[in-house]
Amino acid sequence: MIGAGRRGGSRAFLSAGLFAALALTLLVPLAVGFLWSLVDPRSGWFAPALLPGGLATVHWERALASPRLVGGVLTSLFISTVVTALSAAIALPTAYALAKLPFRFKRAVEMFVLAPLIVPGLVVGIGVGILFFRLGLAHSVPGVILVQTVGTLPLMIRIVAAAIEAIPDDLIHAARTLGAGPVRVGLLVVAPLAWPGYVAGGLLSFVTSFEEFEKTFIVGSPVVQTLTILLWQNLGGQAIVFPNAAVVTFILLTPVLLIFALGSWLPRGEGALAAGMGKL
Amino acid sequence: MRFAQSVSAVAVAMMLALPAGAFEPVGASSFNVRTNFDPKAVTHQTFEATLLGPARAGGPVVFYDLAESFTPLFTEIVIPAFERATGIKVEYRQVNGDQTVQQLIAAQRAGQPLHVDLMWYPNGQVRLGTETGIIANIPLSSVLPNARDLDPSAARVSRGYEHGGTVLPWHRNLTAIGYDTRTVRPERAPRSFPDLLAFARANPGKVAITNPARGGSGQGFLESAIMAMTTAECQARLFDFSFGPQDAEAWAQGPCLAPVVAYFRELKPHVEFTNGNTDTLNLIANGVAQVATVWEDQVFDFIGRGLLPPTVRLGLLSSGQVGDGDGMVIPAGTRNPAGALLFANFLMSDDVQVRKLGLVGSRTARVGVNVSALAADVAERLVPQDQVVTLSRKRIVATASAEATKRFVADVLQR
Amino acid sequence: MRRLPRSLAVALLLLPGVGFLALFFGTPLVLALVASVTADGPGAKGFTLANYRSIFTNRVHLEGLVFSMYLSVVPTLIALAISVPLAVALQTTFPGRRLFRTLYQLPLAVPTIVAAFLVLVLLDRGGMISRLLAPVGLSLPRMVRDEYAVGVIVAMVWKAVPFMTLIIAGAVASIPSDVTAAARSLGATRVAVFFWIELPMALPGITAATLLVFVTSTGAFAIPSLLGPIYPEPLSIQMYSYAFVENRWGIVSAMGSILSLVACLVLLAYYRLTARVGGGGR
Amino acid sequence: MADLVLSGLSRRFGADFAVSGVDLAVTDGEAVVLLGPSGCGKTTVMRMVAGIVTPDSGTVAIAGRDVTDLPPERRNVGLVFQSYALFPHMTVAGNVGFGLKMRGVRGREAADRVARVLDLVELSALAGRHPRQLSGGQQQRVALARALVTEPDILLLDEPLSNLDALLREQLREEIRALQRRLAVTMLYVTHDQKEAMAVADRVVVMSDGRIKEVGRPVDLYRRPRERFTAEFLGQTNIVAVVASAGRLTTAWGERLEAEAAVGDGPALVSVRPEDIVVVPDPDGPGEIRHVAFLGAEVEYHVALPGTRLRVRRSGIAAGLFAEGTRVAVAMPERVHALEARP
Repeated sequence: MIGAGRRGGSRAFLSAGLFAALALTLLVPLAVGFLWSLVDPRSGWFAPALLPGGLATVHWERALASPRLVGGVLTSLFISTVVTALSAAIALPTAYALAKLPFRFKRAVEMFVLAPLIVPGLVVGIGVGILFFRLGLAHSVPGVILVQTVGTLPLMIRIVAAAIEAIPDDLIHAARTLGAGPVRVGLLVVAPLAWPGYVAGGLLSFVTSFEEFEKTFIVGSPVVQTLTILLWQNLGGQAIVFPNAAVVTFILLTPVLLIFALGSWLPRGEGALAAGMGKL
Repeated sequence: MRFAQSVSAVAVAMMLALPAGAFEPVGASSFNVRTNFDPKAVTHQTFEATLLGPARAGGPVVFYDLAESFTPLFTEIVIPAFERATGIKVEYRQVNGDQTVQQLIAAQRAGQPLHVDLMWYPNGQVRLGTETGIIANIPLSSVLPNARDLDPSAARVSRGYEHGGTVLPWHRNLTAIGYDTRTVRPERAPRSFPDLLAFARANPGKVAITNPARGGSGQGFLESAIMAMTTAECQARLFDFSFGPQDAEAWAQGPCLAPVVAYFRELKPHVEFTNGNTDTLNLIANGVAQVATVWEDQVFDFIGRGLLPPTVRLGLLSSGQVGDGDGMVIPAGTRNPAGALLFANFLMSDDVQVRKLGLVGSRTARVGVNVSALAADVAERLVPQDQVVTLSRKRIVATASAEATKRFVADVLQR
Repeated sequence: MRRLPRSLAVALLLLPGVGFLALFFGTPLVLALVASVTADGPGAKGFTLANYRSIFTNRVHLEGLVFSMYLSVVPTLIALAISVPLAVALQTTFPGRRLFRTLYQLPLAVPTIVAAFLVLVLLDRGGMISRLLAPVGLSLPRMVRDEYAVGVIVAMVWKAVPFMTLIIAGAVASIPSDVTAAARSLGATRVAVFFWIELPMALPGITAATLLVFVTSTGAFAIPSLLGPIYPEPLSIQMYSYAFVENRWGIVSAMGSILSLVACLVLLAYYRLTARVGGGGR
Repeated sequence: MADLVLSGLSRRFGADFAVSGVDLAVTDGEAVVLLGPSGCGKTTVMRMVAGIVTPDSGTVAIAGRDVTDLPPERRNVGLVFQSYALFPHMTVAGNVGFGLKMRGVRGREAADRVARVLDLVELSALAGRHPRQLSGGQQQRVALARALVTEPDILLLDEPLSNLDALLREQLREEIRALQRRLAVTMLYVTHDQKEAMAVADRVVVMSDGRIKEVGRPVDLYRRPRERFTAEFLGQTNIVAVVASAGRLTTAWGERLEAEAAVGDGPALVSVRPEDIVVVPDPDGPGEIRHVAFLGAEVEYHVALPGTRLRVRRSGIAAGLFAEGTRVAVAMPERVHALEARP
């Protein structure tokens, strides 16, 4: 609302500057990446050429025909969906207790819930890897789901707890006086009112799971092959192959973009996210 | 494919042949794999007849591939052909070799073996794999009919470690010097270590060396330097499989490597060390590196896929350069050893061995395979045959190589 | 139905979340801690501090630790310097604001490996930017595999800025508009409001975002592995090669414990800082 | 100290006018209250004076200087909010000293001025506290001190008392009035509470639907409103339909009244305050008490008359408390005020 003059003016400059920065840091890199996915292997793309010698869709065709890649997409989507749902289900009671009930050692519980975000993923992955061998969970989709949930559950608990904190106690008390037991209050009052938290936490969990690399790599690879694992194989693990990496990159970005489009249509998610992560 | 015919040919032969040369466990009194066939009954003659039935009963063969560039060869050519010929499914997975070895060890310790039947196995880890018992003690080199004409230097030794044939040398490769003829005429390409230093001084930043800690083309380069610069006394045990980690550490920290360290220190300010084999190749493609340490098969493959300019050529330094190749092993936890044996044998067939050279530049360890029929434009992507004959060397023991790499990191990179 | 005792009710509510984390996070961490003080190598058994000692005596390890810290601190500070003004700018209305607010978050969902890939394609010697600059006679300094790890920092900042901005923008948005208006009416310019009002009031959010980015950077593996200098190698990469090439899990666990310890220290510093800033009352 | 002139101020939010064509002149040292129901645009007017909202058209002039395009920090106004808007991360002294710091006043001088103004609002003892350690009334005093310390040309108060309880509200409004008189600062004060408006204002500006309805001294607006809206918004009143004929007004039940000012012949409306009407029990009277509400110091009766219903207030119960159903005679004041509007 604050403006140094009649409305308009400097805001156009701000807008132009921000979008220019966005184009330079996001659009240009992605465009160059996309060009790499279209390089014709017969002519290549070598310095000092500014554009590939020829364009071809052969990398895309090969990728889309590859059962490994299609399998990777399905595996990734499945794991991320289950991880998100699992986190959401586990988070509700704990988030409620943290948000609404006084108890001793609350600070300690809060810090413990935070800890998986603080300890580097590589360390968690290696530790969990050792454990999962003993439990027979290594190299299995359930194992990957569990280890990824270690990373997403803290996010979900914190964000949902912040959303529940914002629910007036009176509403919960009113529901109790109207005859709802604790479980029904949770399902019929708290969960629906905490939905902005679920939206934000769900989006963040899904995306975190979808792009997770270190823990999945250590616990699941090579049997469980998510998209990021496949990407690593084309980029770093054994070889850096730009065209293949570019194709996998854009296949990976497609669902992510869909999720984002969805997220931007769901209001208030951002506020809930900030409330959850804004103070640790 | 010729394979289908060979199956029936062998079947006919089997009826006539007598059992000969039964197969025995390596380095132990019993096999460390569970088999649903009698190993004693498997000979070159009875091979397929004995194994086809148990292999088909054993379910799909799970195959781990550690190389990025071989994926199309496996998934589009070799595996479909094998499946057509035998009716046995192969589940293909691309893996990180070193990581998988650790997983096999961990799985073995936990008593929950990882399900993998045949694995392309990193040759630097053969000692560890043998000592921890994750490699099946089946002498593949002598069991497989198609391995009967292996180069003796490759059949039982991998990077100086004598494994007794448990590792099948299905792939041979050379570390080499690559140069881009757009900027370096072939006669000006460095042919010796002093040449290379002079070239780097004259063209700062134009030589790319793979960090020996991050890629075999760099580690091979380091080994070649050791072979070229150290005394005979220092090299005495470099092909001795009993050269353990402690021995290697003492050797690497001792005076032997001083000239090598001195050479690399001189080289260091003028060259760019890279983060891996393909990182180096991308620097050539970017027009930055004119001369670089490379693997022969990767250069061959990258040119074929339009990832390197076709102007890149290969050569070996006059003091010799080392080469080797990761081999196939059957992990001890296999659930279908019969299928694994059949697939491994198929990989060693003439046809597969020839095609992999033409497709991905992977040489063969079989002396009886005729590879002279390569087209000229394909052959020029490889190291010239005369240099292969005179200048290729075996790699030194992996323990020595690893310790030399540590010395390199501490005394060359760290300063 | 009788009412549950309050403490039992709390315990039951906490059980799913805390129990899950205790089982799949706490236990592995304890296992790693035990492994870090257990002797390595075939047949070796028993308690040892050799793993920790080697981190602080072996120069390759020590410089790796220092480099890990460098790769945590520098990207975090740079991302902070970009995110805070950006978060404030996002509070004003401007044409296309809604679109911008969706798009700028995109790197949040892009895997770190992709960030590394894009930097490699653009900023490596002979990469896209070099090729664009070459005709006008300009050349880019070495930004990939360079000793200051510029490429690593660029990739990490690229990834961190949206995350930080999102959290900080939320914190800034929760400052009542009356408060900033009051400051303006008292003579504070737009810039003064930023430094005196918005920055301190959004501090809990800012420090939280800083902390999370710091920790993510500490454990980063893929980006420095692809873009970093060949020496020193951050502990994350050394951990990887000790684990998967050399089979020395003791030192891997010790390095992991050290990194976790650093993260915990930073967390404690965070609590001290926010307690002081927010202090003075209940 | 300065005068304030608003001319033709308009501002839309979306498609709706929040403020439309507001003209107002406030003289130096005057206390003017903007009064109106919520959503009438009074706060928007104040925010345009402060520079927080930019007008679409029109100008704001302070001390003869056009400030329409100046940012808030260059207008030298003091602003007090309903929400207090104290800086939570600063102490009381820090809050009060903020404006001085922004003006480059530091050190001793700043400290002295902060101390003086804290003394003025009687908060010297709490200078080191943080806002959240203070009560609502104390917080609002800090906000007032913060707005006054820079000696603003105009003091702007936006519903400053609405978050306080009734007792505190009355007390603080007296303090604000006294301070404004003492410092002779020009004041623009926004409220929806008519009592507060009349207690604080030299002049009251009644607003509705983004426009100014009527401006005047509190007593004039109360006694002699031109508009029915003003009459009804400023306290309770009875709007009675009458018929005017040659200056005489006749009610529906036949009572004859005299108009204060000339009224054209025909139907008209008059505003009669409940406290100006007298009822006495009379079995033959035209009215009947339908409802009685005992309010302590006063009693309110709802009296049904032919064609209308009157609200009547009597102070005390000396004359007795009439029961519901009592028939009464009604005495209107002799002279009544006719509204401009006609039925």
